Amino acid sequence: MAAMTDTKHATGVLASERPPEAAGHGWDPAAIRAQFPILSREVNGHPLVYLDNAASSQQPLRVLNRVERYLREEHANVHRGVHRLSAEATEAYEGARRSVAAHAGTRDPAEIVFTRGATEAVNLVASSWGDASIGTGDEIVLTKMEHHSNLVPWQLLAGRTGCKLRFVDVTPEGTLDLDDYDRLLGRRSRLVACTHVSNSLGTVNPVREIVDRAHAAGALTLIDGAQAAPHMLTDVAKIGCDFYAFSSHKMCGPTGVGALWARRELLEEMPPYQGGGEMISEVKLEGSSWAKIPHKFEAGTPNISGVVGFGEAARFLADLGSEAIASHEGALKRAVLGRLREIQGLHLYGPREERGRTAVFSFAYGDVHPHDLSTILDQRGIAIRAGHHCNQPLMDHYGISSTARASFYFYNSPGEIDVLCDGLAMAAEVFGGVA
Amino acid sequence: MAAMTDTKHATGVLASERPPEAAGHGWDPAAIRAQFPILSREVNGHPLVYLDNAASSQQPLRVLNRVERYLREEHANVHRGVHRLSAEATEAYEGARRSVAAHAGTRDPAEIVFTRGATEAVNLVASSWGDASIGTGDEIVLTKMEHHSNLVPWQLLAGRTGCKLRFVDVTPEGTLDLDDYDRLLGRRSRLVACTHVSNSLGTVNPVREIVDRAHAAGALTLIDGAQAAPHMLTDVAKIGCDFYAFSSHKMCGPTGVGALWARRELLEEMPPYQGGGEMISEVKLEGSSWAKIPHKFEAGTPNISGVVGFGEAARFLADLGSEAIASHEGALKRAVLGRLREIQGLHLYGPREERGRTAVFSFAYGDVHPHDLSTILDQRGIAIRAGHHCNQPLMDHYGISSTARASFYFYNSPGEIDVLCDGLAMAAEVFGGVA
Amino acid sequence: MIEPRSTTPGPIDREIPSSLNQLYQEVILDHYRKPRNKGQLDEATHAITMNNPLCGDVIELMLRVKGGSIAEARFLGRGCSISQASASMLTGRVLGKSLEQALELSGKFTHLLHGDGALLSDDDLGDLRTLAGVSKFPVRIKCALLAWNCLEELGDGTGADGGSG
Amino acid sequence: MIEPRSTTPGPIDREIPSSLNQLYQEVILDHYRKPRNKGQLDEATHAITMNNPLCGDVIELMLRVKGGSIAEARFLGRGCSISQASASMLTGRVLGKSLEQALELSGKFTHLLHGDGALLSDDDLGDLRTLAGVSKFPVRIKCALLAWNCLEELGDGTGADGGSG
Ligand SMILES: Cc1ncc(COP(=O)(O)O)c(C=O)c1O
Ligand SMILES: Cc1ncc(COP(=O)(O)O)c(C=O)c1O
Ligand code: FES
Ligand code: FES
Repeated sequence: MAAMTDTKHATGVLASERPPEAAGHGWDPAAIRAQFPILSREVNGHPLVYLDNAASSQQPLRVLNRVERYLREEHANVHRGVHRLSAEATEAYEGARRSVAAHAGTRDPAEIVFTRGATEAVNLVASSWGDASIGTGDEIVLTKMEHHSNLVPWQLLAGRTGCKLRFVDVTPEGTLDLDDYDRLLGRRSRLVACTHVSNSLGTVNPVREIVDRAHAAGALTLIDGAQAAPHMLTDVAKIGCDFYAFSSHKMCGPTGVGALWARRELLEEMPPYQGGGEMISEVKLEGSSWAKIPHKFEAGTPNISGVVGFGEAARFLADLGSEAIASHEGALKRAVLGRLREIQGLHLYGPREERGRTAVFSFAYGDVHPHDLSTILDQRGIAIRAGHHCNQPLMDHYGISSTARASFYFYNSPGEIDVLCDGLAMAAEVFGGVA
Repeated sequence: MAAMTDTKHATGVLASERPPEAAGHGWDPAAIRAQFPILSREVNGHPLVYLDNAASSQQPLRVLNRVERYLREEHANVHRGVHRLSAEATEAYEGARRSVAAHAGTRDPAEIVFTRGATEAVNLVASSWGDASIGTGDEIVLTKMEHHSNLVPWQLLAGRTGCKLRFVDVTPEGTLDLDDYDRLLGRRSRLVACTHVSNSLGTVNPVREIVDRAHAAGALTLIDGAQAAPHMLTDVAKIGCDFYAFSSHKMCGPTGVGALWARRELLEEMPPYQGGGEMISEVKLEGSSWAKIPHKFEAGTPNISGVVGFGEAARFLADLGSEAIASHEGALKRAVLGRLREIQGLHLYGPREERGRTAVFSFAYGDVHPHDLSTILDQRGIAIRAGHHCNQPLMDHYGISSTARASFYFYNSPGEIDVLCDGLAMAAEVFGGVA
Repeated sequence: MIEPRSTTPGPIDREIPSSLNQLYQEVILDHYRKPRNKGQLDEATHAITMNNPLCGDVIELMLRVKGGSIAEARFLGRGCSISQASASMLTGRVLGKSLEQALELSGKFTHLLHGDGALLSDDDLGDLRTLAGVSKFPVRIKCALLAWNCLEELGDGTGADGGSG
Repeated sequence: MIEPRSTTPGPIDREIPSSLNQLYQEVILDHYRKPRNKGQLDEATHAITMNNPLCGDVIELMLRVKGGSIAEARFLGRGCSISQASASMLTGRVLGKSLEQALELSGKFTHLLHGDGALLSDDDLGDLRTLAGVSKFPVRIKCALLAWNCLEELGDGTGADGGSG
């Protein structure tokens, strides 16, 4: 099976064998697409047009092959093993930590805790830091555009501790109302938890500003970077935050793995999160002591192959280069905005200009329900997402229950914008016109 | 790279293309080994002899290929998606749940919650069920042979709730002292959490008996099946327990995934575990309601490819057949026991007879420190584990700090027993004899 | 650098796939845009609200049962064209039926959606048969069944609150 | 069915690899089995216990510093042959040195373990040079350094408790 697949995607394999070409210098869209085997798949007789990248991205051959090599040649349980495979697996695992640390913008790999994803990273902070530091009367400041993963863990914490949640308002343009933020910040604020980039609107929030004001008020800050890390906007040193959460599967890496970055001193102070193997220093029946960071927070056998792939994905993105990615995605973004504006009956949520947004587009299309639209586009091989995108409070804010969302990544091509627009035209036809 | 690897392991690929032969009827050791690419690797110029299966097993081509196909053809985020890839990914994910449910011995896939591994499964119960049900004065009965993953989460719970932990004693032969168990069980017992198979000693505990006595005392039961599930000893219906935890990576599946099985009524009653996407029904800023089981317990994007591989691993084991596995492993076990008994200076911990044990062998070898032994064996390509095996209290019980552990799986061959014994002889020579 | 706007390689197939034409028939779009019996039923004897886990859309179904048969049926809520059309048609087709008969109809409709072609000639289903095209779109079956799941819950008695909606 | 006992395919290579012979030299095994200066040092001025994260083994190093130089050194704890031999040798080699000089020795030893061959001719290292073979076994370097890490902690002053061990 593996052999067959490889033959089918021969160009992809070739591309993977000359990374320098695909990486950096000249941006070769075809070579980059060829790195992603799934992009040459057909759906309903049409080439797949994958515009659901904000939900999960695809994996390039470099990552697939690195993981495969790990599984075929290096797998054993990590840490504490003396035999060769165990040493190799441990080196692969800890090497990935260094790559992910570099991606996050820290020089200290011990500041990277591997989790199942951004969701678990937030839960880890809510449970370990939150339960130890938060009490009745304390306040946590969130925003109305948070993903459920950066909202529900705090609701659960509020249920356990009696702390209060406050929510920064969102302007009609889909940006944060910073005046409202100032009003909410106060001496009871213990933490500000805010998304870096909105997964529904594409809004890029002014995280440095948000962090500075929080610190001035004496609050710590958690930035949800799930939608920023894929676009290489993550630099914890520049942002100045205290916690930063992100997921591998949205940035060309495997599912089931993500990272929490936190300042070393915080991690060192925080009590452990889950109990089990790997996270201990000494265990007695009566009680235990904990391993050093980051292992204190990584109980049990980790997602070793996932972490190895995550590290490779971080290196892959670094080789492409943040500027090249930004410039290609910027061009896509401009083009999409231009085209969507021309489409009758299409209402775009979030920033209507290029500035301060990513290439994630949530919209309403006349009275065509987003799920009907997605079904129709799927018949043309176009994958968009319909729904609340784990943003129900933001939907409520706009008085809607769902949107259609097309989210682009650097491997998307301008031609795919045409296909999307054509699909929208077809949907209008199916529905006998859109209002 | 993938293509190269395939050429190298050509026999493996062939084997994967005729599963019926490797599966069931005639047990063909060579065909089975050929399914595992890593087993044809060399270490230090010798064929790899992988005897660290209790730490983590290897993955067969069937699993590798299923995951690869998922990643190259089907990947998207699961649940709630309308487009084709999302539907396919969801079907692959939920199909895997059915396979894992069958492996666990339940007909109700909603009773399977996917976790990062056995460790997280135990932590989930300690956190969700434990925090809601346990208070000061309550008692949790554990045993002195628990893996840290089935001990530390309860220590942390005790720290949060003030409950008391009691520990069933271990006999010199490495079995549970059931009289002591009866003494400890009482009206304060709320939960008995016990391993099915000891990861250090190989002891198979009488779980049905343990569960019955616990239920008679009014306590619930959690069985840690991490070392039982790989050998197809898992049948929750027969065991009668309330919770059962196991890991994919010890049963031919990917890392980073495992399962908690629990009775439907319990799962329905239990409050959620982590907060985030997927686990909600409706989210408002002021509070949220939860999805039905099992999704209530699966916050955030799950380890989709890991789960898909886990399901394939369960099907792979089912195709091999529990009887065939038991009979092959039984033969290995007999042979190892016979050989180890002949070796001077070797002291075996745990059951000295075949009955009531698996093919996991912990031993001391004269005054050769286990880590020195592992280094020496590694030079012959033999991977054993040295250490406390996340069983420090059990080590304390025996007055030692570590053992050497050779753990066999169905893909090991009798010839590998010879290589191990030869390696032990060489170690004695290096150390100028063993006392 | 890429061009901000390029043409796709090769001509685009502009024809609407027949599966879509079968799914989004005019009757269905008409029910979607002009739903029948949408609104509050103040004298409801039975009422229940259910949600579609696929999308979070919600439908409330209200019935007035009098003398053993359904005298009035209305619905509220929002959702896609399929769920709205299906609910709208439901409120028409169940009139005059006993709850038992309505559940029988629900069973037939469910089979139709799962591809049982024989039911296409079952007149009891009436215009509901125009929804048969959903069977080609498995993820959307939940949409078509949303209102009917309400009906089944009501039929089981569990959802009846015997009072106003 | 498999036979309970079979022969391996091909003859087994029975020679001890030279890397192993270099690692487990007689001197080392001798220190392992008859460690020097192992025991409690009641009049210790400095003492610290450290643990090897690889294995959980523990070494306690105790020093008596008098007039600026190490008058006595002892250790306790258990571990593999490499850690025990290294600790045993340490307690001999640091005698008469100031803490600073001892730390310098520690630096050299660390470099030796990381493969700096030039140090093989450094007499200051003495019999510690027999541990150079550890450099071929990276995961075991922590074993050889365990007692030395204790020394470094003591030298930094952070681990000194100025009293009894
Ligand atoms: C902004 C944001 N935060 C958090 C998450 C949660 O990430 P994951 O599902 O990978 O845990 C997502 C992705 O769904 C997201 O878009
Ligand atoms: C008996 C036992 N329980 C629990 C675990 C923990 O499993 P995992 O590390 O996969 O979470 C293990 C494996 O190390 C084990 O052997
Ligand atoms: S998409 Fe919500 S009911 Fe159809
Ligand atoms: S193995 Fe423990 S100190 Fe060497």
